[in-house]
Amino acid sequence: MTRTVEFTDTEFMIAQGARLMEDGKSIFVGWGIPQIVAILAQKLYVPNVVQLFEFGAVGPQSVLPFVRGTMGGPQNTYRSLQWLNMNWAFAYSASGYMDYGMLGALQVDPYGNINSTYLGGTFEKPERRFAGSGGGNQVASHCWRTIVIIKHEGRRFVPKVEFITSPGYLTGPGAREKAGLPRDTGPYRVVTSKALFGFDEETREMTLLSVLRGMKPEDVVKDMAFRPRIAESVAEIPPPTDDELRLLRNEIDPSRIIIRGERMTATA
Amino acid sequence: MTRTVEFTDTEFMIAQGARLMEDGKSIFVGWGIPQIVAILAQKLYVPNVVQLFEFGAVGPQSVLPFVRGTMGGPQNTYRSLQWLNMNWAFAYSASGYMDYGMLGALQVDPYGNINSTYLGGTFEKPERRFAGSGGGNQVASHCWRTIVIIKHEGRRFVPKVEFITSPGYLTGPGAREKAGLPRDTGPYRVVTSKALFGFDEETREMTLLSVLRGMKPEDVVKDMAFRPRIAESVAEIPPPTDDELRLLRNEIDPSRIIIRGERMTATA
Amino acid sequence: MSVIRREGPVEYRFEHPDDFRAHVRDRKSRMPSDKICRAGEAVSGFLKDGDYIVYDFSSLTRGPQALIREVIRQGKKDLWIGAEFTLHESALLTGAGCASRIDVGFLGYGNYIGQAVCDGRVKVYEWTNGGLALRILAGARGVPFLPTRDLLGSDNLAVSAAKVIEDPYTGLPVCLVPALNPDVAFIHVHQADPHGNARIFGTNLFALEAAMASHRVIVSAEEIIEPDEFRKDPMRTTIPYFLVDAVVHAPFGAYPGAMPARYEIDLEHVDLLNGIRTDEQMKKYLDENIYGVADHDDFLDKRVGAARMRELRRRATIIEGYR
Amino acid sequence: MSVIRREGPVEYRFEHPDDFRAHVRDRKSRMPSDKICRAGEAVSGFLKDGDYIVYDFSSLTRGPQALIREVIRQGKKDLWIGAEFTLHESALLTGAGCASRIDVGFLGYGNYIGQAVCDGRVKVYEWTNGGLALRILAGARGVPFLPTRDLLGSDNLAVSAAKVIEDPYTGLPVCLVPALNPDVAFIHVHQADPHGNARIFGTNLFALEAAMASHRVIVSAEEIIEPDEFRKDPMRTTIPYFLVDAVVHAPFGAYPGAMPARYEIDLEHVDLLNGIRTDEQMKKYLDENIYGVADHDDFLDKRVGAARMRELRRRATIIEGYR
Repeated sequence: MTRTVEFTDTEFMIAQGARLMEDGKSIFVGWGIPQIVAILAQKLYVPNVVQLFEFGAVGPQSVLPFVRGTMGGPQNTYRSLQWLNMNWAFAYSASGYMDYGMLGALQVDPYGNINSTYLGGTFEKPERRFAGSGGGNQVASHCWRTIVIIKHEGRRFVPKVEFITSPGYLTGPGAREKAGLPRDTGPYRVVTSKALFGFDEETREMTLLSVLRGMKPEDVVKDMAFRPRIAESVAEIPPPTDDELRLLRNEIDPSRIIIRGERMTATA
Repeated sequence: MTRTVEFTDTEFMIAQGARLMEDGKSIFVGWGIPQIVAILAQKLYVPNVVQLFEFGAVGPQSVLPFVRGTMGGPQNTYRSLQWLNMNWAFAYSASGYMDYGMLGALQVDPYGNINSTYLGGTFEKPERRFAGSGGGNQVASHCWRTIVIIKHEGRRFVPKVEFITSPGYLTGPGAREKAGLPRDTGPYRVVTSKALFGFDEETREMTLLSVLRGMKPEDVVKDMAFRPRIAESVAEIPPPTDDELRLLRNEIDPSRIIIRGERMTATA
Repeated sequence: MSVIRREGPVEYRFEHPDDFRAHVRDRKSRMPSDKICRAGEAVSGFLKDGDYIVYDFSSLTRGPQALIREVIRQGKKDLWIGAEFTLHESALLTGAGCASRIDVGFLGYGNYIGQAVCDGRVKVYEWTNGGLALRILAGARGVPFLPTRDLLGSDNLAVSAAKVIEDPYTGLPVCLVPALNPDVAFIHVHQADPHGNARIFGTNLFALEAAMASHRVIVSAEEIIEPDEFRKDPMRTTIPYFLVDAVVHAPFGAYPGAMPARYEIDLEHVDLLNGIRTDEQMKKYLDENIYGVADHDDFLDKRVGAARMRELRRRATIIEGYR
Repeated sequence: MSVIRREGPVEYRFEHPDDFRAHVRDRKSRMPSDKICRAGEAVSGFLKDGDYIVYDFSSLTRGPQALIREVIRQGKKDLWIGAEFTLHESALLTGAGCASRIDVGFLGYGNYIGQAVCDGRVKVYEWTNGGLALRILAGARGVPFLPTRDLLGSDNLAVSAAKVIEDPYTGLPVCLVPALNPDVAFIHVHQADPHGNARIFGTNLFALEAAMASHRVIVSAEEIIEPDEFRKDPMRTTIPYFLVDAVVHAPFGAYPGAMPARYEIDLEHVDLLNGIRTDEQMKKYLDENIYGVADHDDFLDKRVGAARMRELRRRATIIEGYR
């Protein structure tokens, strides 16, 4: 018996991000949505995930409800394995201990390069200025697999980002290695509020892997400012499960400030 | 009324080392005799001296009696301001926070270069092998003023050390700077069991500054394998004071394992 | 070996390590002395127009907010901010006309600072959080640079003074960042003694590094304790006294941010900050909260109040791990 | 910029940082599991002939002496020792025919090891304590080298693989030391849990650096505690579990050295070690204390004894600062 689930695009994005996590692996968690993804994943799927925050919290297990804004407070760094500082945090990632990194983005391009610095104009005289790298550049450089998590808005997917804040595959195959970045690293998935993308093993181009159940690949790519590759067989992603939604709505973000968004429906 | 004091050459060396300390300054303390010097100085003359041990004890105030051998035990690192590790210890000295460094030596040459690695033969095939640098190279490189403390045995004073373990003025004026060592650093004093040497401001050559009361400059230099410069006016150094001897013999080294040595006398 | 990429044509703060060493030798004292003073004295005595400043953590967590408000109150000019996380600090310092350059880091929050950058009212250079932390570590270690394998390939390289060289061991391109020796570091701590020994509980960004690397260090502390306490527990010392120039007793010194295990963030006040979009709103905030009060105590009395402080303290229920 | 001085014609252990990273990805697990084993299993499982080993601290203070005796008991061959302070460890490992190369450091004590170097029975390379600590930090930070302003001008340069380059920021000659990623690190700690989380009280040489930089890490611990204890007090964690491969419960594991705040050094036994000058004396020591006992427990029973252990514990009266 099928039934229809209602959820927001943000809830879907978080839920499918959480499902990508592997138990007993480590993840360098960016500020904001990635924190929620990691918490949801840890509670439901990967109890032994090791989170790392850039200011030196190793292995935190955040308390609920989630406290927004600061990552450094006692709630978000609760029950860490170790409290250090920023240079140590980046030592963990630089020497290969971080399996995954997860970052938000303002813009992303077919090679998974991330812009989170500015839009329009020039660096010196931008039209709109944003937060910039923070530790995102280090996360995208050092972690084995970087996951970008981003609202599915066509204008965020551009043929070439205006500024490479955090490196994807740069100009294509071999470019990371040529630049001196650690071997075998790079973007792994782009999680959006409608779909999931990977990167072609050979060309390193962004490739549509799966879409929310009920959507067609064309629904997903039509608004994007570049046309991604599309996998031979595009899978469907189930909508958020009852457990995911319950946890997100009742325990993680009861005030629904983070998980609000565009209303969506899909068949459970 | 004069009286004659009896003491060992080691006691004299330690006492005059202690008198060189300045209150409210910092000193990077080498293993062994420099520890005793620093303790004596702190107890008698410079209560606010900040000692640093290379494995990361900042500002220790050792308990008495002195415990030989290990610098890292609770007795020697007692009441430190801060406990860190080796990379931090050398960060303090490299960035200029260490006013003095004090080191023992196997051999020293006219430019204050220290050999503590081997004697005779070659590095690969030495006739006698010793401990080597430890952190001595860092101490002699980073500290503003390095004090060498060494038994006054002629064969230890050589025209050219067989191996520069810890740098003095290398080949003379300007050589440290040319090698890239921090500006305005270098050997400051050589404390021996008979005399005190400095370094000529211009030529950077070792210069006899003062001798134990009752000795003549010639008594001191005659056995040395190079002839040091001699200051225009060579001062006399009083023998160990009652306080120095009492503290050394009764409190610091009651078993007299460290302070034993050749018997000497001088007029108090 | 060769230089693969020189730095972009950008300004950067750099000091020859020998010059910084000479400052440490001549101007920093290893003699313990009473360094307690009011925030006003600390800022007027140790910060001057044109200085480069850094601080540890952010306006949301253990940031030196009382000291930053004092900088604004004194109308310092032309500051260059090394801003790892600059959440509201840069917005306030820029809005008040104190800051002209910012090295980032993370340039959050809110629209005011973003607009100021677009308007060219403040210049921004990109180093990233990791790059800035590494620059400060280099400054603390007395070396002119430190190497890293990030920044490479990204556009941050062109708008920073990082260089790329060929590593002489592997031939790999490696990024070098220059040492940073700020003029002044502001560090808010849980406990300090009058000499400047200081303890932070929880994580920190680069508290010890920044204290070692900076010409002058102002510590503000929730609590002042006896010097002897530090010698009884040397593993808990974050910063030893001889790195510190001034100690300011500033309870609620991180307000409106949280002080872990002491008081929680005041989200209402933070929302007030987040809401600043125009110069008028900025002026109103500064007038009410900074210019219109005499000092930090007066701010606490007039703009926070005992009931709110009590409530924020009450909310800080997690003390596990913070000793 | 140019290379001013290439390294001397000496062997040095170096691994491309990408190769070490691949090892960390593939062979180190972030999944917590029970890693408790006997010293014998840890050494046979994680150390092989020809390996490069490091350890934290010395035979006099918190050295991993039980593990080192086990290495000797198993007759490992051709080890290369990275020896910051090598007091009696190198002498024993050399005398037992386990070690062929030593990077120092401080090559104390006693005549045996000095004579072995003169006889060419073991090769020594000079890095100095600061140089070795920096190499391990480079290994932990995932960079191929780190810069320093020492070693310059000294003869250590010619007998190490340090290089001198022209700093691209100042033009100064700066020394570079290559990263060190040992095969195995031995670290003796006050407390560990079965997963490998570990606490050291007091100073350490480079415990965290060595654990991060090494392919395999064997922790021996005075006490085994619950994993949850670490999460209650994250500031006290020296090493997190995912750096560690094996956990050995070894009370008196630092014997005959001291374990700060737990037991004092056994000077009589240390004098026994100091007295070893000949191969006959070495053989006698090894036979009696290592080959002639089954394991660490047997050693404690037969060569130390309860009365002596009680006495050594009694002498450890200073606990202030060690928590």
